[in-house]
Amino acid sequence: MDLTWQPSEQSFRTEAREWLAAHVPGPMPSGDTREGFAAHLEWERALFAARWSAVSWPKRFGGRDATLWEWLIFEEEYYRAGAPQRVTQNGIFLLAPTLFEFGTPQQQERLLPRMAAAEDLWCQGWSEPGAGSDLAAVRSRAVRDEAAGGWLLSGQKTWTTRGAFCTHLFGLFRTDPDSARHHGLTYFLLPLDAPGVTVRGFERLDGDEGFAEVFFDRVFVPDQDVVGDVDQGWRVAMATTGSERGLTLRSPGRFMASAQRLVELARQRPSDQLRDRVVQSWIEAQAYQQFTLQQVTGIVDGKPSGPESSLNKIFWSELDVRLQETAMDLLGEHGELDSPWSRGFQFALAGPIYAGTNEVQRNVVAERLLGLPRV
Amino acid sequence: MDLTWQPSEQSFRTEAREWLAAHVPGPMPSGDTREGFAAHLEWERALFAARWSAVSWPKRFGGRDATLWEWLIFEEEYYRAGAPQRVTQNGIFLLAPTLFEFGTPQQQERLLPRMAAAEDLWCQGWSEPGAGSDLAAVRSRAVRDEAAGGWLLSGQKTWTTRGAFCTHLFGLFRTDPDSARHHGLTYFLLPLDAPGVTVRGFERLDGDEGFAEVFFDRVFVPDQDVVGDVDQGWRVAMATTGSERGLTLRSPGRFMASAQRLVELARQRPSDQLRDRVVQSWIEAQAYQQFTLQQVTGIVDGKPSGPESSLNKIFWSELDVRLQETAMDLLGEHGELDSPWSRGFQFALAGPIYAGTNEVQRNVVAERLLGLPRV
Amino acid sequence: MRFEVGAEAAALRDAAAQVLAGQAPVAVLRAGWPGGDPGAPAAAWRRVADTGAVGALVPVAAGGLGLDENAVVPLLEALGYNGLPVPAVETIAIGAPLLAIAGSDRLQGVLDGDCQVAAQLGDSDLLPFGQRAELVILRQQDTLRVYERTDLELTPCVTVDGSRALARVGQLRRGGSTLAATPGVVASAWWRGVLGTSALLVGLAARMLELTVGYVRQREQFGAPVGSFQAIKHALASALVAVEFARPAVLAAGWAQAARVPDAARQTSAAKVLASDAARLVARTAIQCHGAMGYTTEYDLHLFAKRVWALAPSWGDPAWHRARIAESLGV
Amino acid sequence: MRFEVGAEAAALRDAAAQVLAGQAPVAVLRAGWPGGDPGAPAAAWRRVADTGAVGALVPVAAGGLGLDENAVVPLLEALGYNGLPVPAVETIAIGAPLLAIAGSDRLQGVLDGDCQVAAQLGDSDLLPFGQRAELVILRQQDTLRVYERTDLELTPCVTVDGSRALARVGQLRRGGSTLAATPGVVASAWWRGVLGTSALLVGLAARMLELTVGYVRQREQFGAPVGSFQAIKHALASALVAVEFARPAVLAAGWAQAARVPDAARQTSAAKVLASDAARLVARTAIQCHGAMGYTTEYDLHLFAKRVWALAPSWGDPAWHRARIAESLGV
Repeated sequence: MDLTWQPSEQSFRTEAREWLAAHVPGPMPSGDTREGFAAHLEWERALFAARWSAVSWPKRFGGRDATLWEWLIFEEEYYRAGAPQRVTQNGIFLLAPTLFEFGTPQQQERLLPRMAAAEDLWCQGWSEPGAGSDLAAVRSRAVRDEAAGGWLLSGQKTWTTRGAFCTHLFGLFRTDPDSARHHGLTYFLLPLDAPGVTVRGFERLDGDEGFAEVFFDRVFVPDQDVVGDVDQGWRVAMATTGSERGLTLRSPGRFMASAQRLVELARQRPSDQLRDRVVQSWIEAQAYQQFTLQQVTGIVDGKPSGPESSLNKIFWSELDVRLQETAMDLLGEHGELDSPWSRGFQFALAGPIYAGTNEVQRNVVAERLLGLPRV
Repeated sequence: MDLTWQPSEQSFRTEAREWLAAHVPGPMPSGDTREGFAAHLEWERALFAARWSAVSWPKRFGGRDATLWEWLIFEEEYYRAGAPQRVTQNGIFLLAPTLFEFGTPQQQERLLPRMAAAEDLWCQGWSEPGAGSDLAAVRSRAVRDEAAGGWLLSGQKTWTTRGAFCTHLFGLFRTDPDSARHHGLTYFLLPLDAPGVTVRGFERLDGDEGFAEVFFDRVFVPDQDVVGDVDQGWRVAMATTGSERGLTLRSPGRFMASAQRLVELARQRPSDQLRDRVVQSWIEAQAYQQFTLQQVTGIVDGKPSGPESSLNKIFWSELDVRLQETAMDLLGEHGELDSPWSRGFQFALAGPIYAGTNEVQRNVVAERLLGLPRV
Repeated sequence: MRFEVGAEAAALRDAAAQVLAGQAPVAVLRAGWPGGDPGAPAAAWRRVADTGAVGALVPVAAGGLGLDENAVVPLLEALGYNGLPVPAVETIAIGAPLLAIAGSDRLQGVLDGDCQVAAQLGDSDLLPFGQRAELVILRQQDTLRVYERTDLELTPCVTVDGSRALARVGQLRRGGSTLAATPGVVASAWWRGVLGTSALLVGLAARMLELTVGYVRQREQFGAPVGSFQAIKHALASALVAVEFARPAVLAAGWAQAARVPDAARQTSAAKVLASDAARLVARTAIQCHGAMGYTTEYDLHLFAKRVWALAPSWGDPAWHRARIAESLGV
Repeated sequence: MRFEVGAEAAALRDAAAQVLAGQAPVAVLRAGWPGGDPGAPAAAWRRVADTGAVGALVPVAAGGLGLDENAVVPLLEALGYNGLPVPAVETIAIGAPLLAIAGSDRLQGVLDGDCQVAAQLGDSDLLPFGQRAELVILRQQDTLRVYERTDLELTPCVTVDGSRALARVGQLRRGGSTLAATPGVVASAWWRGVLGTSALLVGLAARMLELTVGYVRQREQFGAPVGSFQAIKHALASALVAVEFARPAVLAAGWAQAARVPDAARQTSAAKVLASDAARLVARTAIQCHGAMGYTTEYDLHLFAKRVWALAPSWGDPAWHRARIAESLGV
């Protein structure tokens, strides 16, 4: 056990903290609204200019070659500074890990720098109507166009976060018409302005137009925009849902910062009855940090984090709900006013649903970590 | 809505309260231990002598023809007075309702007065090894002995509460060897000193020898001790499990008295941090009372209480656990000492298990009250 | 002893529920949100008033039905179930009976449903429906005063439930007249507000549960209806338990108020705790069981969940009511 | 930054675990109950001592292993997992290191496992293992004193966990000698006790979870393994989450104590809260998942559950530790 940071890590932290202190903008509208998205894009470009947009990437793609530890430190500082949400996160945190693992060098060169620079803005096309958590229930299809050297995509995706504002989409389509479930799927990339694509935004619980439905009518995608092998899309996609569920999407810094803000709220609005719940949220945020440090030590040692990432997902999403509920209770009657807290509360309720519902995650934990029988 | 009691009910309450105040004995060992059982039998006989042992039964069987309302009042007074547990409860509250519904007049005349007088002490033979909540998984069998006019019972029952101290057993045996699950079962009554019966007591969590295994080796039971029709035992038994799960086993008086004792404990050991949980237990005990009053109004009007009794079971058993846990937390380090509270806590943990686990009860609620699909 | 909704109360509830089902579909609820036509819920409220519901607590001689709190609870549960964005508790349980006692000439408009009443009887400066209600009742120390809305300084607020028409009440107040100055009358108005809000919460919980049961029965995932998974079954069973045990507590509190029993306030506090907690549990469960569908504003669930989040902390949040009960129990 | 049990600590833990698995099967745990042979757990403890475990915190020069709290946490987790009824925390984390500092001639017997140490450093008059341990450490104001058991007035108590050998300490105390009088030393002894108890709780939780998983995999109900029902799966998944997030918190608190970081006490409080709550959750879940089987004393589960119910409120219950954290956070 050695829970101290190296001098190099400490200076990385100092650099990040100082840059953020100097550059983090004031409150801006939510990045999941049309006006807010533009403001967030400006912020993303400022991040990129200072090489903070994707710290763990190689320098040649716009990153800093940061270690996993440094990435954790950056996230801690980012949330501590109250910096804006990352509207680029679906690209940087979900698609990019897939490209690093399955993409061709050409795809990496072509796509990653533009992604880091927030020039291409990626959304994911996972869920389809009638199939939310059941990612394998893909009915959207891709038909081979041998002459043109590509595929024609048709069908519909939904629950596409920020789909109305993004420029590109990655997703699974059924390339083998006789296949079922997770067989015969292929992982495609496409621009949303391609002929045949229609995007329709709709509102989330918190009133932001943060979701979209995307319709595909014989949209041509050339072979160079297939990731991994044809019909192997499920295996390719699982790499990103793993990282979505686990470490990369929800680093501890976020919850430590939320817990700290909750503590500050409780100091302003002291409540004998709610004190223990405030403390509990603080305890849980620390526990999530310690769990993560243990997990990252394993990853650094080359132990892959498989179904264990379901433990992360369950813990952070439910900790977040309890934390935000406590904040709402501290606010009492004023909780119904639109505020960062009331928005945070509503946003937290999505945590146990997206990226695999917590019901599915608990199945995974029970079956794959505890070895309980599937049937 | 009229939540006042009639003058006749008020005088019934006064009579019960005065009698109990004069007769309730001091602390005695648990009725689920061998020595305690004897002391409890004395109390049962005192109750019977004053016609309080089965107030809702007809007078000719030893009761008072009390209404369901009066029965609720009696229970309230009984628990408020801190009177002993009822070691006769499996007979009076589980078997008797079945006999009233399915028993012949001869069976009623023969069995009920001795039951009210605590001369015959009944235990139930429901669960079998390898099948706890799954009451239909009966493997114990009864083979026809036409010549002798009866049946020969073989097999094993377990988790028989107070089986080591009782004199008689009621239970289900498979009379149709080709049947499965809840078909082909018959409801039998037998004395535990019948040739071929072996009883072995074993310890519960709280250290009392409150459970028994009962072994049957070609035990003869005459036709007169079959309740209801042959092969119809499931239907007959469900009548008593309904009353076990529902109203009769756990009247609100018990929880109102527990909540009151918890309030007294909290006054002695004030805790800012536990106060809300004490209050919550009190609130829930009141809610259980009000729910029951609403339910009894329906029953009095002839609306049968079917799957609704699963709501009772879930609520009282979980309320009881929360209440007892709160008491243990109030006691802190002293909670580990043997005391009525620490025994009550351990006993409460059985609540969500026996009489149909709360998992089974929630299935019933979901499928039969909410109409969710079975498969 | 009879624990059941009486015949008159049931008739009133059923009449109101029937009108609401016909006149206030979800489109009318949505019209109460910013950008919608507030005339739509106002029109539906007039149809509710046609049943006599607004005058439930007003003496027959004053043009009301002359009923008591036993009738108000089921009525407000039906209004909660429907979700019509109007100050139903404030108008029915507080405004109408107090205007009747005061012999106000505004009573008739209230009974006819032409005039809605907003009220803030606590210490907050937030006034639900303050952007819309024609009359406003405010507490000043131990007195209740009634104002024309136009005589107050009211600043609209953006809220999670956009149909609450919430306003912040400024210090400047013109006109107004005293509506109640007897401590007992002021206190019982508060407790009727708590009671009525509890009834709304039970109705909202029942509605969300019904929506969710309908959804999970037809929605398929992994080749089976979502409602056939045990995790969903158990979550919804727990939600039903919460609702079924909150409802009698609210009815009993209504009876206790009507019968003026000594612990009516304590019973009402218990009812508010149970109803608030049940409704919040159901909201949370409903959203989870709907998956991503529960997380959109195109689907109706959010209309009811957001109302719950507004009402549960109002009229004394569960912590406040628990603290009152603790005090009365001496713990 | 490396968050993992170091090689020496892992070796000690594994050695102790191996000895315990061989020398302290459940029959030895049962022997610690009234009517059993207390010599059996005592003999097993001597075999544990053979690994050097008792001297984990004792300097090499004094005959110990010269390790720190980073090694004590995994060791005590293994002891908790095994369930041997001995004052392991008191002897390893408090008695041995303090006797070493004091240069006591009783140290060797303690290191050899011949002499167990009971301790009460809080305000309670209850002394776990006071019926059996040869030495007793008691706090008097800001001083720790050590007594021969026979010099104290000790009244045996009946407890839920019958193997706790609990005694009530009377006022009459003969002999004894001062073991520590520096506030910092006394305080750090207390916090090591809290830490060690947290580690025991994590081990107990892991054991109960393992027992339960084994049971539900083979036990059938309604024609299928109990462990195939989603309600059981989800309950056990939640139990695993609780254990897996408590364990790193306890390890981190051990590191914080060893590294003497300023908020070591607060981290230890957090660890105790998480470990206590996790262990109680697992106990409850384990009993429920076992059905009636979990409710008997013939089956082993109760041995571990009852230990949890004794340890969770000891060394500061979760409420006490939360209150300390609240104070330090200024809420």
